[in-house]
Amino acid sequence: MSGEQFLSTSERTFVVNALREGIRVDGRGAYEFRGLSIELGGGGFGSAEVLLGKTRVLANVSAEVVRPTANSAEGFVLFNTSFSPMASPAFEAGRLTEEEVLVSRMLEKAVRRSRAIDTEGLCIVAGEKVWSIRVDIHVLDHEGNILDCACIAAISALLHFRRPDVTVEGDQVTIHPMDERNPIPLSIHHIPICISFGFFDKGERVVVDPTHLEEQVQDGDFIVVVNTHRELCTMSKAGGAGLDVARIVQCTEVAAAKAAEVTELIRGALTKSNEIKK
Amino acid sequence: MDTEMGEAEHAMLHFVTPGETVTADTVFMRGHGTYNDGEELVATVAGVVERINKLISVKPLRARFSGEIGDVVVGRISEVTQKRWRVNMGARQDAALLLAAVNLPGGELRRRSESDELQMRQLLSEGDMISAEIQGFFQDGSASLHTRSLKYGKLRSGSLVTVPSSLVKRSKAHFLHYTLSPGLHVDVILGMNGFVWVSKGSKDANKKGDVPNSTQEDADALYANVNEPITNEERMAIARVSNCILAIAKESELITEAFILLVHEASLRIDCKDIVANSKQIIDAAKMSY
Amino acid sequence: MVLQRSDGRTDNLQLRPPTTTLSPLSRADGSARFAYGKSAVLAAVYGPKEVRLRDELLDSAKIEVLFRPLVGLSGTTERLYEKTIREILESVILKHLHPRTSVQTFEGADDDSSSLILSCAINATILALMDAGVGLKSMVASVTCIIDDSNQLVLDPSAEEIKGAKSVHVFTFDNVSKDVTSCVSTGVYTYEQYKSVFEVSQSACASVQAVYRQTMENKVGGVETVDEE
Amino acid sequence: MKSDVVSPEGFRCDGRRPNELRRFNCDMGTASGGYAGSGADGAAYVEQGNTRCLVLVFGPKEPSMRSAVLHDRATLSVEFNIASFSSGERKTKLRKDKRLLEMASIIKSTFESVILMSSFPRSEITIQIQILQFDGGSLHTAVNATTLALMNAGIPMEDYVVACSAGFGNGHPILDVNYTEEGMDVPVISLGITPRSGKVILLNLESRLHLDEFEKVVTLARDGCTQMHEILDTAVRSSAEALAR
Amino acid sequence: MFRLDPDTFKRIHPIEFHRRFLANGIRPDGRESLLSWRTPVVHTGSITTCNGSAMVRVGATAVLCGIKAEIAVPSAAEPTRGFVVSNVDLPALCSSNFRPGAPGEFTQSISDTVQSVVESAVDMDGLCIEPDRAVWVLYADIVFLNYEGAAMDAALLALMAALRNTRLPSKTVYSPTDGTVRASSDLSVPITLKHLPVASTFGVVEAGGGRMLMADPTEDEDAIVGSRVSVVVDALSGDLMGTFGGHIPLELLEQSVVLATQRAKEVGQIVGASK
Repeated sequence: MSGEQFLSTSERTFVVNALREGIRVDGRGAYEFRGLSIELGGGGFGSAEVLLGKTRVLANVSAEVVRPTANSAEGFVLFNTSFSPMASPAFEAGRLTEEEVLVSRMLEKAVRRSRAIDTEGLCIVAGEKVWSIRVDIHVLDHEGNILDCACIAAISALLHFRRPDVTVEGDQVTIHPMDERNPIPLSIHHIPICISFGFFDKGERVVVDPTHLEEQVQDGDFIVVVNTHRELCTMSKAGGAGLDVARIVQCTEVAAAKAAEVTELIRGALTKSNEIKK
Repeated sequence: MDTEMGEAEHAMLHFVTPGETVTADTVFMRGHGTYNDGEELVATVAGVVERINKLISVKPLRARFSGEIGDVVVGRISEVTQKRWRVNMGARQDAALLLAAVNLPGGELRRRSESDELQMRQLLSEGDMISAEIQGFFQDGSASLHTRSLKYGKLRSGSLVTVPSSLVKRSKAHFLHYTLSPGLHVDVILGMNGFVWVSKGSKDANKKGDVPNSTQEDADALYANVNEPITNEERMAIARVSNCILAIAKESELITEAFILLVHEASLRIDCKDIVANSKQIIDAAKMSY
Repeated sequence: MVLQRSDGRTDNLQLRPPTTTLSPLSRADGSARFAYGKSAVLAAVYGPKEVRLRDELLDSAKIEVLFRPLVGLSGTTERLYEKTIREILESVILKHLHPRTSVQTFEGADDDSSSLILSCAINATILALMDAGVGLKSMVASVTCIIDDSNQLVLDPSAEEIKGAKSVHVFTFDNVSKDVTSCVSTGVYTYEQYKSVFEVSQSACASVQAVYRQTMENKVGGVETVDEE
Repeated sequence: MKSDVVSPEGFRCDGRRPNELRRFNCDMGTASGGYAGSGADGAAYVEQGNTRCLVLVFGPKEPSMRSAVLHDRATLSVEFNIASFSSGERKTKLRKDKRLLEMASIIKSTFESVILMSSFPRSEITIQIQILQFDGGSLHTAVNATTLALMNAGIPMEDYVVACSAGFGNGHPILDVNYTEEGMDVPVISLGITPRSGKVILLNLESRLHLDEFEKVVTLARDGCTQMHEILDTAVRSSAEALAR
Repeated sequence: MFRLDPDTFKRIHPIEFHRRFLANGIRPDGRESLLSWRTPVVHTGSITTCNGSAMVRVGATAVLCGIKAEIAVPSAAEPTRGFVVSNVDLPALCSSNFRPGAPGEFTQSISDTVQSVVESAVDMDGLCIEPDRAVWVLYADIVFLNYEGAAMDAALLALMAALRNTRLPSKTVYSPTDGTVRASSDLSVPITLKHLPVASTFGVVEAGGGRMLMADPTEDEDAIVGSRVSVVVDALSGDLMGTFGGHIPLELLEQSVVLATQRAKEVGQIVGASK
């Protein structure tokens, strides 16, 4: 049968025992991310391919003019995740897995519910025409921690995205092609960064950015979405090993520090891609 | 805790809820409904602590039927597979009734052949009701049944009533026979799983139960699908007994041979269809006459 | 008059050198990215591997193709792409060598959703199959041509050029039998135009096949090639 | 002008103090009411303020789908529904609403780590949750109701899961946030703990909360959970007494 | 000697059954050459609840197309362009090879090719009522009642015949105040068709050591058909309007285009005779 393979007991204990000695199977420290590479604009504005270790996620942002819901002056931000069977034999085409639901909901909460994007700024004519921003997320390679990788890809793509300029004269709405007028970036209030923790040994050991192997062994996860203003945007833990409140508070602090590091990397990638454009 | 617990202490119920420490004494053994957290024995269900010697268990007030070897159960065939029937008896898994564990028509001491496997559906098919006894358990915890006695087998001429299994206590008599008035008989099979079969009674109570030297005709008749002729009077009697059992269950009283009869008497002044709605009144009246 | 195409090419029959990346993915048995200009496709191959019971074929491998667009959900166009690619693969993979197994290929468009993407997808898939070491009868390669509004034949058009085209042709050729492995043409065109399209496509495909070869040789890498002797 | 979440006198819009829970009411075994016929093995109905929730538990029973069978433990399936009439505006339910799927998945993984799943190999436990009236805090109400329903069904669990929410509005941490307050942009943490170990097993935050306030809010939610445990335990015992008599 | 009756033989050895026909250059359904066609029969206007309809039979294949006109808002990018939305359905009742439920790959790809052809055949700007506000959208549902091959050919034929049969209200008034369109109750104005595309499907078969074309293969004949090519030709101008095909030698592809052009003229006359 296709699908995910089970792990043997000895593999599990190997991972856990190594952690007890303070060593991760890939040699990282507990609070260390895998190598992060952010490639922006491979396919024009608003595309970001992010490689977190070997986990690879492609995010693409597109925009179209649509009619808003009844008399609203807000635009739309839509997320679409696709867990391609390309990424792992465990993903089956056309079936919405629980994992996919959780990842797409987390992204929506991290970016949309935390109001990272100014949706009012997407309005062209109130009640008539607004921009609908669509973020398509493609998981291409699954080596663990899809969520963090997808979140970085989504937010990087949104930061990189430019929409065509629009002028409104009376009833007349003109959308200017990109070569005619400089396109406009989205107005983004803050940069939410998602940090996933994996717990082992009944919650005694914790790591960030778990690999696929670690994800299969872990006793539960804890996801923190935080920005550089030290604002918690979303948190999620469901089941798994129980944690003390003190441990949770400690994790949020670690997450805030990690988020600052990741934000720096995203900004670096943005600057670099802007320089190439010039 | 004293191992010699007095009668009075027994009567006092020790009620615990999940996560509550039952005892911190390490001499006790862990039974159903508990787990060990370090030295402590902790409850996993909301229920009453039971102790048999050093074995401590917590019995939940309500739970799915889990059964023990020797229990009489009533169940419904849910699937016919090779060499076995699967029987839904309201437990956490369907039970299995092996072809080898039933009496076959044509004499008991016959070899089971492949043609018997092909004809299983002619004996018992999906939806048929049976009474049976739990013979044992498989590795995964599902029960194995047998019907190798003429008192077990296919059920006919009556209807099914289901009640919480906790209301049926293990006793000597699960095949009950009531003579409600001269010539009016009703049989009740009280399955330990809470499935109760109420049917037209046999005229002679002695005929039920284990009949020695069973004849071949009896064995053939075992799997017939035809109801006996039933009079309207008998139908009403079956309905009344069924409703009485439901009324007892509604009031969470134990369902026993004697109590069914008492409730039946108490119900006589009430229209059959109103029995369940007036359960409290009837049960109270029945208890009075206890 | 010097012709200037929107991306700077000076000849209508000029093929942009395709960019290829071999095995970018870690989980798949084989993977490749193939791009004409900004139109790129990533393909992954799993197999031959255990097949689902209901898909089992007694005498050959089951071939499954899944195409996902960059933006939005897949619809009827993606089904047509899947069918086209699957039919190509069924004629090209030595599927009778692997009965009762399945070969799955997944294509994801990386950019752009014009017809050009079908050519990229076919080429990326063939490269990914080679990367996965799946036995093939021959190498097939695909190119796209258009007849533009001034009835000029344009090879390997950009997305803008396709928008204004009178007709669009996607041709796939086999390098052994020189047969057409697949053709998908839309729009309105004459028989003469059609004939010129497949002549141009055939020779262009040969140069794509040369790119395949180069890509695979690079994979072998380090090992010095035989041209020393 | 936005009104304050907590007034200068220290009251909230529904008259509660910041650290006060809403009125709690529950009934165990609603659906089966002690007599047979309804098929559910356990049931609980819970009211927390105006949020009302009904939970039915089925099983452990023969799995409805062959593919769902696990050879070493039970499978747990959770269905989470919000009635279309439950809030002010009628909403037609989307069949595959991701929010509902997410809720179901959160509750599933929470209880999977508490129920002794390995005691029931090859069988299935189904939890059906219906929010009948919605006034904020549907997640924690659903978790509390599910705990009661599972106990009512006699399914063994290591411990209670008790849940409570806490938010932060104009400088005050507030307990058990209602719908009006949720609408006032109050960030809300839903917290679930297992009271025996005191550890957090469920945590959910959906709107922005500054890290400096986090500890205060989470501590309040934890206290709320402890209160909730006493309330639930009392409820379980009194309903058991009623049954034992 | 043991003999099989023809039906049993076909069932047990489908490939050998058809190969023997092939060797003699005749077809199981009575056609006398590999390159002969089943003549289509076209009836139009049989469904009165539609703006246009057509029923087409090709041998045992029967397909029905109904067209309903509705008013919609044009896309912001092309404010004067109307829509034709075609959908091909091969339900389970038309052949045992199709399963109930969501349309499969074959059905969807036929749908897509038919749609791409019809887009260039209909004058979309002729469907405009009021620029940027209201246009006609023609919903064309193509349903197979029985299937014996020639899916693409029959579906496109039914669609084009139904489009020729389609009539729209003669007067339409757009009211800018409330954004509604009032239309007269008569249905008298035909829609403008720029082309009359006719699809011809060929199978590629191996016979006598070489490969050759087999025109209009039936579903049964799929057993020996290696790959297929459909050529769409405009019956009015003789221009090509699409080719969709699999593995085929170059010379056979050229031959198929020539044959399809001839056939398009014949079929065009049949469609032209319908109203």
